[in-house]
Amino acid sequence: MSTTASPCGTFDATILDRRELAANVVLIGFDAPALVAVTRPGQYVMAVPPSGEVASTALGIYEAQGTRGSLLFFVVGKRTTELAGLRPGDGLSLTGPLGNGFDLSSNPRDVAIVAGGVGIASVLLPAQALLAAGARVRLFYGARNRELLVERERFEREGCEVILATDDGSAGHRGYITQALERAEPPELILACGPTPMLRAVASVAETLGVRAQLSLEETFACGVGGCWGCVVPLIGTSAQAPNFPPLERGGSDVVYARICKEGPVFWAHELRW
Amino acid sequence: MSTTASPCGTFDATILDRRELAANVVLIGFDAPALVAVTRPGQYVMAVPPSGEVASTALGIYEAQGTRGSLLFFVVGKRTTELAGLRPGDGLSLTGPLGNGFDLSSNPRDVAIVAGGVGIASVLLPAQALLAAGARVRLFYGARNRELLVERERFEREGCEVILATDDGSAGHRGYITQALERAEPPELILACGPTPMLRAVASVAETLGVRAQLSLEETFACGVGGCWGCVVPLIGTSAQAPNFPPLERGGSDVVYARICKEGPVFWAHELRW
Amino acid sequence: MVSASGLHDIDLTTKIGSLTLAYPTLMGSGCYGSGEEFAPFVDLAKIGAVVLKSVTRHPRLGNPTPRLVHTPAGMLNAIGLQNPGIEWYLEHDVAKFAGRPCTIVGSVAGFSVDDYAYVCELLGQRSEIAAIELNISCPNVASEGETFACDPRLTGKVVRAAREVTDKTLIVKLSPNVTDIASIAREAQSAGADALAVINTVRGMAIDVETWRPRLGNVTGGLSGPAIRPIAVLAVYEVARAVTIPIIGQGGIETTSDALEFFLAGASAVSIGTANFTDPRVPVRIVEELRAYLAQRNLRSLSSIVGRANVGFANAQQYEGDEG
Amino acid sequence: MVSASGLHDIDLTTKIGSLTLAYPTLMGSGCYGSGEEFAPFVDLAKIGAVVLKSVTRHPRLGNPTPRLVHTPAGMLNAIGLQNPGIEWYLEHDVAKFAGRPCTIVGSVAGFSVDDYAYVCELLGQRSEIAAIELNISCPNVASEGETFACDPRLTGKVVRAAREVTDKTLIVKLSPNVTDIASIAREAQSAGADALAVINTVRGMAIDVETWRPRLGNVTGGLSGPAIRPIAVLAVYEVARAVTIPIIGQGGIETTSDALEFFLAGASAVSIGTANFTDPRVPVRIVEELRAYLAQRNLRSLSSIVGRANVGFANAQQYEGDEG
Ligand SMILES: Cc1cc2nc3c(=O)[nH]c(=O)nc-3n(C[C@H](O)[C@H](O)[C@H](O)COP(=O)(O)OP(=O)(O)OC[C@H]3O[C@@H](n4cnc5c(N)ncnc54)[C@H](O)[C@@H]3O)c2cc1C
Ligand SMILES: Cc1cc2nc3c(=O)[nH]c(=O)nc-3n(C[C@H](O)[C@H](O)[C@H](O)COP(=O)(O)OP(=O)(O)OC[C@H]3O[C@@H](n4cnc5c(N)ncnc54)[C@H](O)[C@@H]3O)c2cc1C
Ligand SMILES: Cc1cc2nc3c(=O)[nH]c(=O)nc-3n(C[C@H](O)[C@H](O)[C@H](O)COP(=O)(O)O)c2cc1C
Ligand SMILES: Cc1cc2nc3c(=O)[nH]c(=O)nc-3n(C[C@H](O)[C@H](O)[C@H](O)COP(=O)(O)O)c2cc1C
Ligand code: FES
Ligand code: FES
Repeated sequence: MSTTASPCGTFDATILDRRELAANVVLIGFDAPALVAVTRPGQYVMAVPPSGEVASTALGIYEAQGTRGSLLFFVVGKRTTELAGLRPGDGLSLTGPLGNGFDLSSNPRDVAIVAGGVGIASVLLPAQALLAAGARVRLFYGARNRELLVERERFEREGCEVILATDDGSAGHRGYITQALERAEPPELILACGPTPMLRAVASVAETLGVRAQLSLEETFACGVGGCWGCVVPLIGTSAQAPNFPPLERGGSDVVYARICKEGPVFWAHELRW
Repeated sequence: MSTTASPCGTFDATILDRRELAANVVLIGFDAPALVAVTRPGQYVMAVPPSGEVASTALGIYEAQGTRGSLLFFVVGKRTTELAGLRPGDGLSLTGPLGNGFDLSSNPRDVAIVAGGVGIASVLLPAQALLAAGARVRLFYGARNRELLVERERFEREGCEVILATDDGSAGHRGYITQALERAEPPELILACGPTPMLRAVASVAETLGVRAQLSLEETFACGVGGCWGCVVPLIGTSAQAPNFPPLERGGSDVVYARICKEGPVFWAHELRW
Repeated sequence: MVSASGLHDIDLTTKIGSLTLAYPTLMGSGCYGSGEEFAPFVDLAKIGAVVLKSVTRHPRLGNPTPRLVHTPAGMLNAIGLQNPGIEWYLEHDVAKFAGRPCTIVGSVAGFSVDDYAYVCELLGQRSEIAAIELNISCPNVASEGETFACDPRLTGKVVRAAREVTDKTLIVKLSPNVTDIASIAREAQSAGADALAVINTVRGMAIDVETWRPRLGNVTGGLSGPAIRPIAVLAVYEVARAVTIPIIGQGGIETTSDALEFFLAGASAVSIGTANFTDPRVPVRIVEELRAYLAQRNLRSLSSIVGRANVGFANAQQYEGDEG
Repeated sequence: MVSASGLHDIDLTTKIGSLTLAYPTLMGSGCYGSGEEFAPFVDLAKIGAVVLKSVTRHPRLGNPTPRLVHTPAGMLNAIGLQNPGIEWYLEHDVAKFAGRPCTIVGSVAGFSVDDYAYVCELLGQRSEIAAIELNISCPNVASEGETFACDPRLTGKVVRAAREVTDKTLIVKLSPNVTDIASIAREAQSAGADALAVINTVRGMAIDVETWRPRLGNVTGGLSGPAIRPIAVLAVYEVARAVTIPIIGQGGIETTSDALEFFLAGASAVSIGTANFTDPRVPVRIVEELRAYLAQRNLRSLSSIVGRANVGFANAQQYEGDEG
């Protein structure tokens, strides 16, 4: 994907604001001018939970405007619980911006963004960039229930067409958001972020539709900067996204593991060896 | 020491109030009627830090009046840091009251209470009980500096004569509080709580003066209820305070380990095998 | 789905040798003193068994203080088997359980095969005792860190000697401080163990950087608590593949989810040690939550999940690693 | 008291074989990738040495995912030595350090004595490489958990083979997953090791109780982070009493106080692994704080505290424990 290295570093951000968007879904705004200035759509940060006693955690950069950035996250375990305890005025150590981000260089005119659950946190910036460039942007947004479809009005206000789906039918289609995508008018490009099963489904819909798709993958991270090889995904061995590594032969097929944190988190669906 | 078992249990207390008495010295009041009602002077609780991720910690019961009890503690590590984060309305699991407490059954008329640093947390209740019984109570109170002599006015208001000492001379005698004790008119009984070196000095002053002393000891606790044998102190083998245990012979001397949490935390100085 | 009213039809009993435990959670040796200290806080009848503090032939003072140090997500202890010796123990600590509605396991430690046999024989004669656990793995007493559980030959010897003197259910407690725990486990089984307790504490040390002294009077100690849970889960998993007798899993269990890891790895029951210091009701709470877990999955017995961890590659579609 | 301006007179250099490290903190193997990834966050010239990710003779894909799991105060990893093989490694990962002002240690892993010797010989010829670390203790690749570092005889063999093909400083990395680490350490020293790295990760496992699957693609993994610090401190302490060559201590070091525990236990230098994932500046910060610590105590060199833990009973007046 996009290969220009962005100037990243470790920043002491200050919390500006905090909102609970739903039960256990938190949005925190922070001040970190140098970080925000260089953030590209689809990049993320490694955030150090306040106690410093648990590992740092990867979070997408939701907003990046002026000197303010924000994080939108689900409280699921120790680290996100600690981060959810942050209040305006508190400090927060952030390393980033990290990762490649979405590749919008083809200047696409009609884009489908597919977000599942917390995947919404990584797709506001690409949506804004595409809209600013005059593209049509449809947001296909799925969650377990209506409550968890946080920030959907925000995307409408930005100018997206928003298509919803919920597991329980409490908003939009009942079922998977990829079913809605399948039935919709094919876009020129798909960008997707969400749980792995959803991304697999997006990849297969994209293949059926003959549309190229960029998927933002998730995995447990340790370092977030490519140092531990803990977060890999298998690519086809000839992938243009493969890191410097001699292709290996095995069982007649050709595969290479790329680091989601470094070569990703965004990969072309057709290059994944899923 | 006092042997009557008190009815103890685990209680879900509610924080009522919180004050910072000095930098890193915190007083939290809690509501726990059943616990407070049966607390005797010199007893303590095991408090579970809010995250539940670190071990529980032993804290003396500072005040116990009506349904309100309080804890006065120094923030020195993980657990006390977590406890210091409690705010009015928060819940707190407390097990207690634990330990024997001071033995005031001899109805002493002239008592010296010696408190070093955080030792102050365990001596308000005995001071109040003695004063209520009409005894003269002198508080010998030492700390590193004036700032850390928290609650000294409180003891004056209760009716204690307060003699101070600080390491840096910023209040009272410059030097150890036991030097002040040594030079004072001998009391009938000494009660002491504070760091181990201070307690050793109290024991030796008491011996010189020919006065009996009760020392409230400190050690790292795990269980706090006598189950792990982690918190022992060696007593002379014939000690009346020894737990059920056959005296052991070794090197011609006779010793037995007692559990500070269970047989103590208060021991007669002359029975310690220091 | 089992109805809520059916929760109590779920079979949580566990057979350990000739003993049937009503509940699969035990209170670990050394973490419950003489069994009495926690009685004000938890109903001992609702616990599978209370394993008493290890007893030796002769009284022992134990180690000098400090005996405890808190460490990240755990603690080190070096109690050094302080105990009143078997004679006093039988008269006081064992006798007091006569006729009480709780299951008591005696724990035996020693310094020679003879000592173990002597103490086991005496304990084995007591009706208050439902089973005997051989603690051949206490890390806090031997001079060079060597214990019986570190040597398959010694393990075999001591287990055979204990087996000869008692018909009571015999549990052998293994040490994680070995290169190959499975070989020790096999030896214990073939020497006559009815069950294995896996694991005792992991050897460790902490130093006070102000005084330059070890933070334990005994210099070294045994690490327990959540920090060692992954080590313990693996030990249970490896032992389960090596033997056919039941395993009592332990090491860092605090929650029902933790206990489930041990059951899935191959334990038939679990012991709670360090977690009781924060909350002695943990073993009872786990029993209740286990019922709910099984009910949700339409399972009628705990035994249906024992050893069921699926070790096929987590992601079967995926390319496998290339080691041999 | 050393004046603040005298802080830089304090000698923090450490000799490891023929190599003199300017600073006593290293970046641990496998936690810094090819050494390059952390360059934006920390000045590599201010670190004693960067130990590169272990390399093998042939390229390796490594283990299936997931490869990481967070555990209490630590993490399990099972990377499985993913690496491009020595050929590509020399051309790319080693060559890029030519002329750069930082000290680079190569790490070698293998599956046979020949493999180790082959890779060591090639690495040993490169001027970019200041020393070679033999990783004979990776827990994530061997079938039965057996690695070279679990057997004194195999340890001796592989170290001798490496020693024959290179004059570079040779560091041998030991495993804590053994009954007696001191005997392995002695064997490594007599086979020609210049220094020992103590310890690699502790074997462990975690199970997902929803899916019943191991949480690592490789089923088992290596535990690192603060959870294992007491285990690592003890290993260093025991190894220091068994050998005369320098020790590079590691396992759960996050702060200067943690590092000091290792120095006092007998380490001449320390490696930081997992802690770098939270903050890569840890090794540099420890160096600064070590200076202040030594200055406060009027000590002019780090070496004056190495191995100085006072193991007399913590409380000398006190009655001693009664074990043999
Ligand atoms: C590039 C990238 C970007 C990301 N961006 C975002 C974002 O913008 N917003 C966001 O909310 N998240 C995001 N994530 C995910 C986020 O990093 C994780 O949710 C977070 O790290 C969880 O940390 P935790 O300590 O709170 O939870 P953990 O304790 O690590 O738990 C994580 C998950 O594992 C489960 N789990 C934990 N323990 C167990 C167990 N014993 N058995 C079974 N399951 C268990 C939990 O239920 C939870 O679902 C991103 C991840 C990546 C890789
Ligand atoms: C019966 C009893 C009653 C007590 N009552 C009170 C009371 O009323 N108020 C009160 O404030 N305290 C009281 N204490 C003491 C209190 O229990 C401890 O201060 C508390 O447990 C500390 O817990 P922590 O986790 O905050 O600190 P910890 O992290 O356990 O640290 C405790 C001490 O060890 C030191 N320490 C920690 N780690 C290291 C290291 N690596 N190297 C060197 N030193 C280290 C710390 O600096 C600190 O001084 C009492 C203790 C007992 C036994
Ligand atoms: C303070 C303490 C004392 C212990 N004493 C004994 C003992 O006497 N005999 C024994 O077999 N195990 C003893 N153990 C080990 C525990 O029974 C248990 O096997 C171990 O701590 C691991 O479990 P945990 O992490 O739940 O504590 C002791 C553990 C602790 C923490
Ligand atoms: C993700 C990860 C990968 C590792 N890879 C290697 C490796 O390739 N070679 C090696 O010798 N050690 C490897 N280690 C072990 C570390 O170098 C270190 O010895 C161990 O993690 C203990 O230190 P720590 O607790 O500071 O991480 C790895 C550790 C981690 C966490
Ligand atoms: S998280 Fe370390 S390489 Fe990706
Ligand atoms: S702390 Fe457990 S016996 Fe005292």
